[in-house]
Amino acid sequence: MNKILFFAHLRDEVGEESVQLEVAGKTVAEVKAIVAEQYKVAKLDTAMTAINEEFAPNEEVIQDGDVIALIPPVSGG
Amino acid sequence: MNKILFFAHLRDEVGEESVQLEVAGKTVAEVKAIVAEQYKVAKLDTAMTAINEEFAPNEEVIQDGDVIALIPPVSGG
Amino acid sequence: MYEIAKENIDIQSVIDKVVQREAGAITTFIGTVRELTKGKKTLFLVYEAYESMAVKKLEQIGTEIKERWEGAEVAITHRVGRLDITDIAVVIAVSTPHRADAYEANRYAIERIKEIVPIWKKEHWEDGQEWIGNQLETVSYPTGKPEEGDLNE
Amino acid sequence: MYEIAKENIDIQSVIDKVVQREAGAITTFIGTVRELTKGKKTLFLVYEAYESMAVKKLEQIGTEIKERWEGAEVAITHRVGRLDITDIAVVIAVSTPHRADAYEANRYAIERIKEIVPIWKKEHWEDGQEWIGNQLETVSYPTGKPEEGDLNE
Repeated sequence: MNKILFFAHLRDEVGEESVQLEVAGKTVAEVKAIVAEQYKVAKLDTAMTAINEEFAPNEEVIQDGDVIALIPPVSGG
Repeated sequence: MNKILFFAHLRDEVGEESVQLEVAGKTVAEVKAIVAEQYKVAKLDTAMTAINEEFAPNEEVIQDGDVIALIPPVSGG
Repeated sequence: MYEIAKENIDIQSVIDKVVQREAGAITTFIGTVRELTKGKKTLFLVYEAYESMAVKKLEQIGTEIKERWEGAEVAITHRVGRLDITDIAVVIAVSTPHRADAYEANRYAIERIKEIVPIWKKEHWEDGQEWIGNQLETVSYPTGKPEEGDLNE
Repeated sequence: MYEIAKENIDIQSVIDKVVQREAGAITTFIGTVRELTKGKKTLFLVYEAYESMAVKKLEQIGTEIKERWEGAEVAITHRVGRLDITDIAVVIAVSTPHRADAYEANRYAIERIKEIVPIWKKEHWEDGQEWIGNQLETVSYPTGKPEEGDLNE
């Protein structure tokens, strides 16, 4: 299983801080598509993705147990 | 009369914080020459001059009562 | 050296972390909550962070700075939670042997924070609220949800 | 807003002077006494000022900044007397609505201080002492007295 974390406006839209999904073997891009479909969030094109707290490209393949974070454009500072 | 102030290495050379000189009517350049001669300080070419706490050019004429400061290149900050 | 803070940031304590005998210059950047942005009056802000990752990314920025500016020391603390006008959102302290580096390295730190550190701010006004969309303050989600136009940029 | 201090400078108190609701950024520059300059070990420094004029020149720098960077607030405190390694010689705080200005205006302040503010530093080493000759640290008087070569530069 994989934990998917949501932040900022994505959290507001999903209504959850995190969900559990079985996405091992899928790419980051595929996970984004699944999340967009399953939780009715608007396109995730501008969101970056982190796997285990490190930014990951759309082609990267998820391993079982990986923690995935969907990261909207940041606005700290 | 005019009060002449010395700072940093000029103060060390003259051995005084200030002296009284009668220099009304003379230019800044003339005052520098008088000081260099009278107090045996090495050339004052790199020193700036302030009259009454404002930088003054070499041609400016001293008025009676003006306070004159000889200001070596500064090194604050 | 790199922290996410839930309470007021004490500036001096961030500066203290970068004091070094080899440093002639310390610069700090203090990001504060501004009342007016493009003529609109902010009531307060809420900052949210992906904390564990945010700390790692702040560390990464520190490492990048030390590689680029020799002898630099860096400390960064970023606030989360609710902040009122003039409250401190972030403090960046950089010490270097020479002053030009201290300015440049500090500036680099704030620009990188706005690029890679997972922290988000939600602005609250009298007539609404929104998550601010990116570090350059050019993209925002006015309704609290992104709209087509925003996301296609 | 502009002071010559005979005791330790409290950084926070300088920053407090420039806090404003319109500011999103505050930068500070803290000049500290560095142990090594060009490989030579400094024991301590003594700063001397033409105090009344120095305060006026700091005020002038503040005025110049406000003319160039809209909405800027500026506070500067410069120390005089004996300073040990890591002691603070100067604190410059600048607040502006936007961050780029806060860095640029602050940098401008320190460069101007080194040009026009009548303050001098004397470095003390194990084997001697000298008045440092100018703000760019290119001219100095190694014997405590200027020599022909120095003054003809």
